[in-house]
Amino acid sequence: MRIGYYPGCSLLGSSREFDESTRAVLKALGVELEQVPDWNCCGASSAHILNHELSLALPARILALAEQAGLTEILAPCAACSNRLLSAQQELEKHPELKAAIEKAIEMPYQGTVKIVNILEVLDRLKDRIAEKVKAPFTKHVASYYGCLLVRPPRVVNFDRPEDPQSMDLLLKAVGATPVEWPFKTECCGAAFSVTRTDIVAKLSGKLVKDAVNRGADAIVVACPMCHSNLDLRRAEINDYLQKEYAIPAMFITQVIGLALGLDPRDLGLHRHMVPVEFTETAGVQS
Amino acid sequence: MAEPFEPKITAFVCNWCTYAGADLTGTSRIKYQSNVRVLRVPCTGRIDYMMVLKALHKGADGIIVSGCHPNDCHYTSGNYHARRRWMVFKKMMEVMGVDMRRITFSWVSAAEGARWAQLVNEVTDQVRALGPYSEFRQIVGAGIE
Amino acid sequence: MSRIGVFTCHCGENIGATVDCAKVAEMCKDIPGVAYSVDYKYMCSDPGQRMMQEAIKEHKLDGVVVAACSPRMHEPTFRRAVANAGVNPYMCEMANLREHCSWVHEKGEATTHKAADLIRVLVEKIKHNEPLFPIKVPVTRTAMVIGGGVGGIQVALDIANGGHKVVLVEKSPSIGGHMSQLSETFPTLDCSQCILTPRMVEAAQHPNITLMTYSEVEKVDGFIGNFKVTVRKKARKLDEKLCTGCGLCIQKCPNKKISDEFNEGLGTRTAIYVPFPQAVPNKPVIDTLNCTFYKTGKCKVCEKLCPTGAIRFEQEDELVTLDIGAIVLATGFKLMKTDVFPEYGYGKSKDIIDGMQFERLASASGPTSGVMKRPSDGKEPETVVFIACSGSRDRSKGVPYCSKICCMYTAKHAMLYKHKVHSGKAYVFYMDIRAAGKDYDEFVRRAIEEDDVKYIRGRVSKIYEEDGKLVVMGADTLMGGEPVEIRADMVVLATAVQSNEGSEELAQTLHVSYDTYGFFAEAHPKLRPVETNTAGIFLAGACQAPRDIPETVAQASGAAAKVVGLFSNDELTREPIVAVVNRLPAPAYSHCVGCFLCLSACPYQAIEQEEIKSRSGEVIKTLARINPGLCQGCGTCVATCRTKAIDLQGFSNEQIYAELMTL
Amino acid sequence: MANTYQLSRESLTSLFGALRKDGRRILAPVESDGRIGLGEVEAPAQVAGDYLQTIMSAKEVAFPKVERLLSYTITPGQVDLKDAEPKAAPTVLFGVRPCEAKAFGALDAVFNWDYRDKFFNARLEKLAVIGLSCTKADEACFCTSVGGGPADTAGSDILLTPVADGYLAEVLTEKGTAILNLASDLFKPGNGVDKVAVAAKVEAAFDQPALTAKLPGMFDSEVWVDQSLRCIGCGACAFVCPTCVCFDIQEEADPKQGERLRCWDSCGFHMFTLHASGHNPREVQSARWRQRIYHKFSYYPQRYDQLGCVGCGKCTRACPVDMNLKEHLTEAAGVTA
Amino acid sequence: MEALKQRAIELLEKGEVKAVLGYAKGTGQARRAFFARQPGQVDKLVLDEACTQNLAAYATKHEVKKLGRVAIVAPPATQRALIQLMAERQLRDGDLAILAVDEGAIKELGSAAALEEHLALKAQGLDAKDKTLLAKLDAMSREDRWAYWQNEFSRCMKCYACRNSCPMCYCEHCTMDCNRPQWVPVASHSIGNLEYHMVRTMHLAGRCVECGDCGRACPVGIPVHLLTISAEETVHELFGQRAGAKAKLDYALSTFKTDDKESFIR
Repeated sequence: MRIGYYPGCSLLGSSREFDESTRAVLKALGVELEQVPDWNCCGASSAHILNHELSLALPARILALAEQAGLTEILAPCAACSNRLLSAQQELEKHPELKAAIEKAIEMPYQGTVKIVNILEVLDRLKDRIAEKVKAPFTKHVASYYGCLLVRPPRVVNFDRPEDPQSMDLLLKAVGATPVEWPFKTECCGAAFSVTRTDIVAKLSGKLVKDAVNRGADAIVVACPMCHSNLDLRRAEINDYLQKEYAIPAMFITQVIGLALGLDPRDLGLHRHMVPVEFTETAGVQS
Repeated sequence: MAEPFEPKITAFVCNWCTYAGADLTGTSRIKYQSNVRVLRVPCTGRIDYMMVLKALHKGADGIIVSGCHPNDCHYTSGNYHARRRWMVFKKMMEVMGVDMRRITFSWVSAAEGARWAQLVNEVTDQVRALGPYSEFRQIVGAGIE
Repeated sequence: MSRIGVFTCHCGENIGATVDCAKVAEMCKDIPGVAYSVDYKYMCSDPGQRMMQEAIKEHKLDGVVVAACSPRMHEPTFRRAVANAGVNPYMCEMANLREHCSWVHEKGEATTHKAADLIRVLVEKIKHNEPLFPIKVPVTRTAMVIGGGVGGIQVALDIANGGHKVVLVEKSPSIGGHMSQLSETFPTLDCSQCILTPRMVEAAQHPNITLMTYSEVEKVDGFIGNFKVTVRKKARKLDEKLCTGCGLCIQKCPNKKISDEFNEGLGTRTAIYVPFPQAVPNKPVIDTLNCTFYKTGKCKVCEKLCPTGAIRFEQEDELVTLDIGAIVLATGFKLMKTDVFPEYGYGKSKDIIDGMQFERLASASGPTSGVMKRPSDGKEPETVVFIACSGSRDRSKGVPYCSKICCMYTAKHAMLYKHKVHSGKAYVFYMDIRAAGKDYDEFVRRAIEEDDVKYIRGRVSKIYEEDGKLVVMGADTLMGGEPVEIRADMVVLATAVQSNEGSEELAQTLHVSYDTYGFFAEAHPKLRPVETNTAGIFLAGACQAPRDIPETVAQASGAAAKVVGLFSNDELTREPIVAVVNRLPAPAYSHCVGCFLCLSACPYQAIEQEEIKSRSGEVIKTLARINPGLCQGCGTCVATCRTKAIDLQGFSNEQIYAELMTL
Repeated sequence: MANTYQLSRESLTSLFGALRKDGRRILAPVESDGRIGLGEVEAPAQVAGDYLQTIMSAKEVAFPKVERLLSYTITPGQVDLKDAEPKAAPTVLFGVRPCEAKAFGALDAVFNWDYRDKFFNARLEKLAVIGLSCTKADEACFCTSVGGGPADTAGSDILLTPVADGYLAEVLTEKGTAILNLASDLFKPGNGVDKVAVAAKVEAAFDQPALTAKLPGMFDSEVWVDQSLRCIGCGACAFVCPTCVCFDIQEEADPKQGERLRCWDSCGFHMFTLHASGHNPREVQSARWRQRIYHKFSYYPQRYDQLGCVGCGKCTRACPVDMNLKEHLTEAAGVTA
Repeated sequence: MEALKQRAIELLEKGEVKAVLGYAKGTGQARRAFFARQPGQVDKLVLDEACTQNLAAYATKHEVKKLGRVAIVAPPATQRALIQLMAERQLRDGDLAILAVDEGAIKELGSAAALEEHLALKAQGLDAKDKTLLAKLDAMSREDRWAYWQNEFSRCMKCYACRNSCPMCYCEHCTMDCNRPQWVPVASHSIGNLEYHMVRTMHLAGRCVECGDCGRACPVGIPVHLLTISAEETVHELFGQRAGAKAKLDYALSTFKTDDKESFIR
């Protein structure tokens, strides 16, 4: 199996471990990734609020490049990236006149034929292979955290169900974990305020962390770099806000699967986390 | 100099919406061109496509088929059946090469008196601009020794 | 050769000022078949009509074209005038010179010519008109009302009081419907059962009403005035004549832990039971799915104890066929379940309940005797959140329509709660408050202003349980979308009103239309709201769309008036503008080939199957037949028929063809 | 009066030129999308090359599928009736097969039986037939079984038979002589070629006189039922047939005007004999199929002293369900009464 | 083939059918419909590429019905026609023994349900030649298309071979035979031919099983099957319904959806 790959900016910066673990796990599962050549920013956090044409042109260029490279399908592990790519693709399909304008702007033809998939979709296809290859079952209680962008808006992403999604839970079960019943699967972590309003992040993400721990989770598993940085990078602020010391790690789904497949934690970038990924008796427990 | 061309327009309308709408045009004293001849039937569901073909056969340059808006049919669903029939009929006529600019399908309700006048005027002007439907008229009487 | 008279009306200046009527009358004389043509100032005036009648007699006219105003205006007038002159009224047609000509065109040659054209078309049509006669259909003066809720009871009482027999069919063991489950009713807060029970009793005792409870309609044949309805009387396992309703069997039934439907699962009942103490009839039924005897073959405690020996374990369902003249559907609604909302935890929490469950909690006859106790642990809830529009006006998960009654009952619930728990806090999340109705908005204002119910305009995005509380997360859109979080003890979802269980199947049995949501379709949304498009079948209440009690009752009386009107004649007279399948001598019998492609084209289910049999009874041919009692004359079947076997009287193929040939 | 000449292939061009100069249109088999039909030509090059037969027969030249008989207009108090005048242009039918040329005799028998049909005769009078002998035949052909042959002269005014580098031309009638006189220099003296040797070989399949003789006794034979079970009752056979003459009279009118048309009809249609009462004397397809055979092979000889079939096989080729006339006649001829 | 013959002999010998309707050798390379009425005639049956006629057209014929129960050799298009005839109540379930032929294999289908199930597994595709012609027509300007059909129809003589060969044209009294009023002129002049083909097309829209027999039947080679096929395809595209799929009537032109999508009604 060979698939196009669009890492996006976060996976080269703050979430290098997502990129590393994705590559490592997919390699272990026999999937070859072919990076989209000369890719650019998808415009995720700001373009669509500031300049409509730009917010279409940026993803269109990526998709056009993928078309030129002969790719029929690309994996965008970052939930924000895949969301943007999908939104732009659908809008251009609906409005041919926009498509013509955008083609002019990006100076290349754009057909809109490339299928965009997120990491859960890819892993889901490989579920049987994953289950076969599990060496060290991840026998922990986990809270699967999907965040806002993976499953919403449903008309755009058309993936899993918008309330109480299941795909990640099922994957985690496949590697031996026990997902906890958790009402916050798609609650907002405060993503966009990660830098500007850490107080809001502390409040929103704090709620997530606290409830995950209360429900007996040993780890929060994510599939979005923004979610991860809020839950991990901003843990100090969260703990300050909650006046607790929550040590529950936030892990990427690819890292969890990587561990279950017996990959080297370093190859999965586990050492890069702010909240150490340790599962001692007290790891998840507040102190 | 020849007489200026005045198109012959035949309209098939349902009794409850478009015919009543055209009545309202009258009571509102809204003027429109007099080329149209209206044929009243109970419902668009009654409008057999044969009627449209016969109107063309008899030299109509333009045809209007009109009835109640969807969901407003006096008979609940006659217009829905008519709509399907027209959808297929239109495609068939296109395949045959008939000039479909000459056949106008429309919904005009009993409250849309002004709309009826506008429709008739638009169709009349459009067909006048297209000229007589000579392509069709030519085949009438052809093929006889 | 036809002898047609053409009568051109000036309508004063209305036609005369624009159309040269004298010239038109002159032109019409030249049309072959026209025996007489004249113009007159006011054709519809008495002298006008008299002149016409005299001309008919004098010139022996057999057809009349009145060139005047719209047939939608005066066709009945002139048809009557023609009939009085001894000519069949359907031999009269009207050319619309006023609305379609003089009022919409400028004065001139072209307009006068158009007027003559309009007449010419109808002269040719009339040559193909045939005398038509009103259709008479006999009427059986017994009505059937399906559904014994407040709507059905009202219909039955109104018809019965009008002097006609009524059969009231109810599928559950007692009449009363949802209204009997309600605690109090908005906007007066009077006790629901107190106002309903007398009506139930009245219905049961009315000499003109036959109650058939625990019964369901199985099959409907026939047509308006002449239905044959087969009803399945489900076995109560009890001889109703012997049972006195003493209730001993119920007291002694050992199987007491069965979830109680009447209490919406909040209480329990026995295997032999009456749904509620005021049930009418007050005769129990045995729930064979839960009865120990039917499960194990042992027990029969009730049989042993019954003082009158009324228990009949061997009793079977019974099929009864009745002759019925009109049917009224009053089958009511159901509420959407709480388990369809993932964001509210699929209703897994016992303390997230629906509106009907709240009614039972608040009802003095309910499982808590009207004391506010939450279902999970029986504690008095200190904070209750009510969520309106749960599933209503929700395109993605629920139904797109407004359920209409929730705004009002939510206000009522919040009020009732506050009356019972004075220190409690009540919050209502709403989208809009739709309180249109007499004293309705005042009622909602009272809840807000006097009973201090907190109304928050916004949706609830999530409910989760935490530390024995239900955390309700929502937004207050009037505060700029500020997130709101309420820690509640109980949440009441005003779930959407939906069409009742089995309504689509029932609609198919009765051949009435229904909408996408399973509500029965009225014949016309504005002008015929209590009729279906199947003649002789009427609608009342929430089976047509969400309705509250007063609307249901009003509609019920409306439907009853329709039935009583129908029953006021021995025969039903109908316009002969109906479709007819042609009949021919043997061996063809008809041009109909029996493909029945017309069947689904008929909006009125008027097309039936007719078998032509030989003398020995062998079926030679199967044809379509159009029931003139049901046909409304739209002509959709006519256009569908490939062999032109079906034709529409009054708008026949020959008539329309003749008109077209004149154009 | 047959005079035999030699006509070179090249001289046809000149002959066509002379005919056209004389004001005659030339109709000949032409090809369009693989279909051979009669069409107007100016030069021999336009004539289809290697054809067996046209799909339709030549009868439409004298008996078109739709022709106007009369028309009228209605004005107040008056009907103006106008007889139609047949459009009969001087025409040369070039290259038709001997079977079809012969068929004009069968048409003539009907149209001039008890009434001289103005329309048919007007067209026939202006028509000259230059036939072309067959050098090949197919399974449908059976001219030799019905008294004809691949080089039969009946019905042709001139019959051409292809020989080495041109044609053997037999000038058979006055009309033929008139054509010869238009370009007499093209017609070289004949050299006595045996045309039978070059003509197609068509074996006689059945004994037609014997069949004709026994038909009156076979009316109720099962053979008609068996044969016609697969007949779908269309009119293809009758309409392509060079001798079928049945027609229907149709009136097309509106309140102002009308016209009366003569249209081809077919005895194969169930409506053909349907009475207004609903009774149909030929209710089943077998009766209609039998009628077709009897008309051509029994009633025609009785009435006109000739057959109503020339064995061209067009009906067999046109039939959508492969009703092979030769085969069915052979079968009928073999039935022991 | 041998299996077919064997089964045919069995059916006839056991008296389960009065005839086996299949194909036999005809004139030259042609194949024709053949009714094997005795076991001894079964040997005449053939089955090959040249067997194209849709034998379902015979299923509604009086003469054939009178024979008694018949077994019918049915390639896919014939199967579709048979099921559509059942939907239109011209055949009853079980009236015929259906010997379904698919790529040479024979399968006897006893009931409408079995036929439905069998057909559901088959993809229905158009002939490559027809596809090309349809595309050609589609690409023409409207005027050219008009001219194309007018030229083709000028050959038409209303022999009704297209109608009579069609399994769905079973009406005893066809619209063409209606004379009160005479909607379509009897005469085979230009307008008469045009209206005939328009009406035939409309009558088969939603009912055409796309066997192409009408086109094959035309003695003058007018591709009339393209008309009904394109109408049927239109119906399928617009409403998702297909003729010859279900034994229960689902006629696109006598049903509707309230949200049927069109863009031309003003």
